[in-house]
Amino acid sequence: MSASVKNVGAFRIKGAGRLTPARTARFTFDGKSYTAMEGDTVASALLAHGVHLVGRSFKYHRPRGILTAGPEEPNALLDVSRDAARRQPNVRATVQEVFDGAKISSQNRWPSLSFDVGAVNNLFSPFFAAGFYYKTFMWPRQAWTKVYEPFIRRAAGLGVAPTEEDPDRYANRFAHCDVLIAGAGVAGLTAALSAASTGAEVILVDEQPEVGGALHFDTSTTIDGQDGYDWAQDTAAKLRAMPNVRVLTRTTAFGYYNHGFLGLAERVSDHLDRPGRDVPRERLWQVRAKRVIIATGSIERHMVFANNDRPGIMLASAVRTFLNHYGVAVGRNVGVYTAHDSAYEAAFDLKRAGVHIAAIVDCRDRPGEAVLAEARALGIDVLTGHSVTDTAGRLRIRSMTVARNGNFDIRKIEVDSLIVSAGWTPSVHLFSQSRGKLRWDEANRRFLPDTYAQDCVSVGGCNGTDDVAEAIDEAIAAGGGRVAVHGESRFNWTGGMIGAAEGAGPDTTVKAFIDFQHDVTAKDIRLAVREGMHSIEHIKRFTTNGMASDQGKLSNMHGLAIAAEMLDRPIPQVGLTTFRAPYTPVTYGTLVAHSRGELFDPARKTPMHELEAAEGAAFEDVGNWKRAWYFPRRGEDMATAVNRECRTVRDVAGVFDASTLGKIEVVGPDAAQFLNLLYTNAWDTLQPGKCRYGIMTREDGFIYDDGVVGRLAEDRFYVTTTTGGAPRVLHHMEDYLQTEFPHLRVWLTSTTEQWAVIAVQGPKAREIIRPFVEGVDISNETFPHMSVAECEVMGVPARLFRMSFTGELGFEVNVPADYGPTVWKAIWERTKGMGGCLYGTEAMHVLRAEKGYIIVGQDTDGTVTPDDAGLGWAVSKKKTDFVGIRGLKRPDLMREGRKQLVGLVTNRPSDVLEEGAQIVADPNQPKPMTMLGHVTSAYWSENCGRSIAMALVAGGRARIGQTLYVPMKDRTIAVEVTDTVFFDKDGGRIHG
Amino acid sequence: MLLIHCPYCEEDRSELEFRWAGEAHIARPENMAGITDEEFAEFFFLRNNEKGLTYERWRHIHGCGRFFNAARDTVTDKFLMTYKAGLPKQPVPGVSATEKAVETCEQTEGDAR
Amino acid sequence: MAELATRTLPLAGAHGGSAGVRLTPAAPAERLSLRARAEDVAALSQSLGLDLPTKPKTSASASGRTALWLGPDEWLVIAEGAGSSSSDLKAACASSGVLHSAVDVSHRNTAILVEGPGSAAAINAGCPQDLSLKSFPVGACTRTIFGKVEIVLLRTGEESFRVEVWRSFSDYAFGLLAEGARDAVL
Amino acid sequence: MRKYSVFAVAREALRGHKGWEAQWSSPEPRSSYDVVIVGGGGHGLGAAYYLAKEHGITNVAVLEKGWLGGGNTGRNTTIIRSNYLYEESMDIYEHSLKLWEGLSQDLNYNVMYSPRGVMMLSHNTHDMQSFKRHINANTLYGIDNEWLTPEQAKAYCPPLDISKTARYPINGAALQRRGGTARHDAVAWGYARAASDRGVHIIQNCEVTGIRRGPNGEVTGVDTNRGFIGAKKIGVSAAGHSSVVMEMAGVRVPLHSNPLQALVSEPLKPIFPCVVMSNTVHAYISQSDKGELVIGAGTDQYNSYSQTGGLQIITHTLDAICELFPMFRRVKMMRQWGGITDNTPDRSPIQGVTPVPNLFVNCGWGTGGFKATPGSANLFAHLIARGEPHRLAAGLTLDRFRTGRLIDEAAAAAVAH
Repeated sequence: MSASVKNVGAFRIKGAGRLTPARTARFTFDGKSYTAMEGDTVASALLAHGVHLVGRSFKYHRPRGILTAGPEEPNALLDVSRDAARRQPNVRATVQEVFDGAKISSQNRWPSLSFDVGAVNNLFSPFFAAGFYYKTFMWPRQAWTKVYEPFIRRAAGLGVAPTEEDPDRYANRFAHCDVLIAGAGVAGLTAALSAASTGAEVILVDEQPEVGGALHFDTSTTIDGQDGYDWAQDTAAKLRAMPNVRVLTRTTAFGYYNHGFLGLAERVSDHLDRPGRDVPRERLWQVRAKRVIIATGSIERHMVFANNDRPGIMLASAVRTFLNHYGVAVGRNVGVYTAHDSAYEAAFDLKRAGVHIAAIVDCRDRPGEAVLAEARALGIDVLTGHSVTDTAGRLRIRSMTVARNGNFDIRKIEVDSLIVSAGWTPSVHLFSQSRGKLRWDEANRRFLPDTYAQDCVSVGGCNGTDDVAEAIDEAIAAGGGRVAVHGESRFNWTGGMIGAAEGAGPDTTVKAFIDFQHDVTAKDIRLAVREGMHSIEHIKRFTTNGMASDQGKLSNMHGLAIAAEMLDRPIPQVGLTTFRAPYTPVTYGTLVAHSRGELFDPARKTPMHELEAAEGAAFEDVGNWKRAWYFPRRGEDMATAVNRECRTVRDVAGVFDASTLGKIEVVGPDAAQFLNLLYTNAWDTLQPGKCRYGIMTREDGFIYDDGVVGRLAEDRFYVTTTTGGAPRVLHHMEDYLQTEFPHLRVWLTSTTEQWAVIAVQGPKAREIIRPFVEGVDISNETFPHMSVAECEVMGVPARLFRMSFTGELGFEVNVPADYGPTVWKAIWERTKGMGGCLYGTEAMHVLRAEKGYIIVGQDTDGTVTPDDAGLGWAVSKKKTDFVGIRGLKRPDLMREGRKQLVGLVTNRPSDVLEEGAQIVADPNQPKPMTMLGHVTSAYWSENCGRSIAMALVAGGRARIGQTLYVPMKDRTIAVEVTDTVFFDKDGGRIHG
Repeated sequence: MLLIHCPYCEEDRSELEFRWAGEAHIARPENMAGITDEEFAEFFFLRNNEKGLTYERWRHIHGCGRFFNAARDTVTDKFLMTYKAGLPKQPVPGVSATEKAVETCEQTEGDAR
Repeated sequence: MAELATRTLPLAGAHGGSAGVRLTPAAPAERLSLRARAEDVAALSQSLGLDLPTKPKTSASASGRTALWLGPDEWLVIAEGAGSSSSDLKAACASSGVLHSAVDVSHRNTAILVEGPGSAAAINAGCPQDLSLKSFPVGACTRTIFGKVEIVLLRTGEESFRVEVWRSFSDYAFGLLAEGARDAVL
Repeated sequence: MRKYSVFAVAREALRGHKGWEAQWSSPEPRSSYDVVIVGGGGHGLGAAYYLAKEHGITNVAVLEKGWLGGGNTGRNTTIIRSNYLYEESMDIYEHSLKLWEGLSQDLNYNVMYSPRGVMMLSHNTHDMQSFKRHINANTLYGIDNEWLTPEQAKAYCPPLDISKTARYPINGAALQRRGGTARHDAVAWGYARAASDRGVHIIQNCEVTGIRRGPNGEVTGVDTNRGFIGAKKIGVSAAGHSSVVMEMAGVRVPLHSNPLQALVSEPLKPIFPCVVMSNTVHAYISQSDKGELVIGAGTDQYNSYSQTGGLQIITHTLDAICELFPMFRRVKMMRQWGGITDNTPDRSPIQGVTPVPNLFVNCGWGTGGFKATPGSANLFAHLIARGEPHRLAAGLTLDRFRTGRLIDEAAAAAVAH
């Protein structure tokens, strides 16, 4: 920013507002350059330069201006960018603070904002009544997708989505407090003072850059003898200095969820010229509050009359905010149309600032006495019992048409801006989100908090308490402390209306807008009712009223009143649509916060990961593990590498990283009994020092997991699970242990990550590991297949398994994980020296398939029993109970013709089937075909010199020897059904 | 995000630390192998799925690891009590399981009566 | 074979933090997952030379050993410093003569020391627990969630924590702590 | 019923749209009906329509406790596809898809069925095996579903990040081109209008509080907040509330009612041409005709009828969306909401007879009910009219939980939408 005096706008009023010209910022809007003052929003800066036209509406592409000064803004949605990657669509001009260098553009217009071709929609608007698209575009049948829908899609939408990856950072913080206060106006600040005085931990949040709420514009309120806004700043400073208070500005409490949980979105750096690298753009606060004080105030409503949407028509409170806070006059000749006293004060403020007030048109016969007297004193023309029935002006309001109520005599009054107010709607959004129940306040035509569903309380404007002194008392009580705050206002406002004003009633066809962004008019609501939409939810959905990005903050009450009138029912009987989170839109990035890139999901790596990477490993994702997939040498593609690895393992030996397999240590005197109940196999017969392959089913009898279980001692088992299954298997086991078999004396501990597991498989495996192992004789005689021993490997305590998932002589060396890298390096060096290789999961898959070993989750899904998988032998016939014993005996699980796991060989050995291919008996049958099953595993087997496959086939084992067919896109492959063992059928090698 | 009182940790903790574990007080049949198909379906599949007071199990999986029981209103999601696994079903003062549930706010607010 | 295996810590060489938070991988430690019934706690305490805590969220330390209450029958026992070994810990438990399960998890976990005025805030970037001194005083410990991983958290001082995490999750935990540390300078 | 057409709209445009009549009538309930359908969502309204149209049964009432389509019909993310794995599933979802293709014309109501393609991303070998199993089964069954390379997937959906450096890189995708979306409210309203036109009574704000039984155990009618309404047959199609309604007849069903959340972004110009789903990272997304990115989140873990869920479900989903489409991080969530899904143990629906004579049930559609609407409604009407299931729905019986003949779509895909 530069300190030199710049043109900060012709509409700045000298002496008005709280901004200082000390610092300014340059920005462009639709390519034109402007200067703003520090603290300006985009809206105030544009208005200061006399720019009202900022956007086009959604459906009719009508010119639109700035209606409000806050987050409820429906019109002024702009595209704001810092640079190409930092471009943000649909930004509220009334919220975004100007930063130096901001590039801002209007949206939803082509070729330009002032000349928008889409505005032709406005001419055809009679056709585009609510819900018209349900009634047409049906012929010809294909045309919806090909012609109409693309057209509608292009016309709809507002901003243009970013096309580059967002480089900004976002943060997340969990927080707790005794009292969370949403809103830092008079009520919220007072409640915070009160709560903080009790020593409670307090979090006070407000969506604006500074505290004060309505005090930004309301210059007639004094608190403790001070100007209201100044009091607010002093109070905030006092609160910030207290150790038990956290004040968060630019922070929106966007959602009030269950059990005192609120989501807050803090805009940390979007207002800064040059945000530091460590500063996040936005921060998500996830707060658990013991108690919540809602002090969100209320939102002013517009008047519903013909052509009430022209640029220059603005809410009274917004006009006052722009003048009293930003020092900007919204025009030079301003009219007022109101049903509420608040607009008078806007007129007073402008008048005192030297702006001409054309007239105050008040649809009421009796406005408040005090404002009427003041208007007279200031010499402002007041037309009570009159209404504005129309406006004129293409890109900005030029005149308003005024008539006495019930009278057809009209007169046009020239204006360049029009202030409107239909009164105030309490902001009950958070209260409603907390699932509190509202009641209808008939006297003031508004919904107010009634029954609370959580420990929270509403104070001030959002509770319908309009008087400042009463609001303060309410806030002090809500805070539970003892503080003295005295406030008073010059005027007590009266009035307000909801629904259509004079001249926009049911007998008219004018466009009187309710929902500006979605172009919903009063007559759209009436049409919906006429078409049988009698529920307010139906009316909302049919007209899309309140479904735009402002979520109906201005429109809901108007829509409801018009519907109620049409239905001839009292408003509370028509109901209110649900207030859904978020209160204002929240950036995805904020909700995602840290969970991106590396932190999106943990990438689990084994202790040997870096060493494997250095050996050129390609990795694959298995669950959230990264596993070495294959180890290509220079010039090798995947197939070549895998073939070499498969061959080498069987010819010499290979080293495989099996560390990811789940491991659970089961300890206690009843360990065997427990495993008896959890696995289909019997475990009491397993001797210490031995291991066994186990199958786990759920109660329904379907295979849940499998793995080798070793018995280290009478009371200690070492259970392995599948890589992906480890957490759920432990959870499943804990469930049974804690809740079904709590009498068993046994404990479970996950040791997956305690051990680095280095599998050495192949004829030379024993020779490779022998020099490293101490404390156990690993000869075939003393340490046969399926043995386990605790020993030392390279001087550290280890667990050695003699087991195999390849059908070869094999060992799995388990060492404490931190030792994994050095042990792996030593074993690999020796293996390499003997002509062996490293192999990855792909070769492991091929090698095990050559032996017909299943992979749970690949060769089984959740509908396969042990018998289906050819593992019936692993189901104990002697046990009287185990999890799954009954499920297995259900009729369909005992049925003939179930799908069974078999082998398949293609007639042409070089044809490798597709995993997932379907199998039929008759390939020439018409579709839909009868399918017998599918291919679960299929590989080129270098060792067999042909392709091999496993498949689940209906009645499969009885079909061995038969020819079946696998129809593919381009051809049909004939296959022969076989058993599942393709290599070393007698299984001698494993015992080598 | 729920706030759940763990009867073992004796503290309210975020739902993020817990895993829901189904309807409570469904005992696994002692003579599992001997029950009928109907009894098995009843045991394994059929659930009350109450609207209103429900008894359910949770596990403080990222805390003390314990399974425990809870009484909760499925309409408001309010916990009425939690208690340790193995204890019999605890009555909730002033609430009976058959009491008609309160309508959700969405239903009542959206009504066009 | 003369060659002896050496220990490689999963976070070897990791460094991070901010002006308000220092992140350091902890030195190697011996760890035991200890499980026992309430009636056997006294005997085990005696053998281990520290009072196994029986109150939720508390820990106890004596002569280089710290026992963290993780559940009503579960403790994480950490021994630091040269000369401590997991077999010592196991042997000590065994000498109690009472029923228990002692499983060596020295290498399953690794630890990150989080120190500085912003340490609690950094951890709250991913941990939903209330880490105010009132609710989580020095010595408090818990198993909890940190972003998308599970951790065991021990408050070692007013402004210092020890974060125990499974080794394959330690990169993630360190990374998220680093992010939290950057944001903890409020 | 006045026919909807472009000419009708033009005519009405010239006279201020004052000539439109109510889309469906709102009569007082009769004392009894041949068929009472409990639940005025798409499935219930559709069943009433097909009872009248295809089975000549017009003395039918649809009882809705709130407003039509106010349950899951109006709360879902409107994804339509039929590329399921098991024959029982393919039968019903493909039947449904075929009806979707002509539904606007059949109902004379534009339901905006938009076959823009549903693409399921594959991230690893397991996904690939599973998707190819689906594709091959679908192909042999006569259902379109094809495999795309990552490059082809990117060409079909340009915002997709197919870089190899992604946390879970994409190794391909399955695409059903006939899959797509439709306008959810229009489905309820279109069926209501067409059913009403054929004489069906549509009664809103009518909550069923009891089911009465006759001497032989058969149903005789329902108690409601508007009095007793007699019924020769009752069809229950109450989605998340199925357990509650069935309990009134003493029938327990294997259901869990869980919150399911969804969210939309602020409206954007067209950026996203199709529907994309990823089971591995748990996300699905499309863009509505209004320009909102429509994103489905996961179910909360616990049973609930609250129609609300936790923020963590939303953030978790957006993590995945932004990982797949990093350009969307600056897009904003505009609205989030929840529905109540009724989930069966095998994630396949239940449609069939019950132990109570003349009581029929249609439930358990879980997170996938919208796409099934026309097919389910059509077959449910057949079931009610004939007293036995249509061939295409024969496998969806309640009895499968006794026999163990499950249709385990859950086992085949982690997330079934």
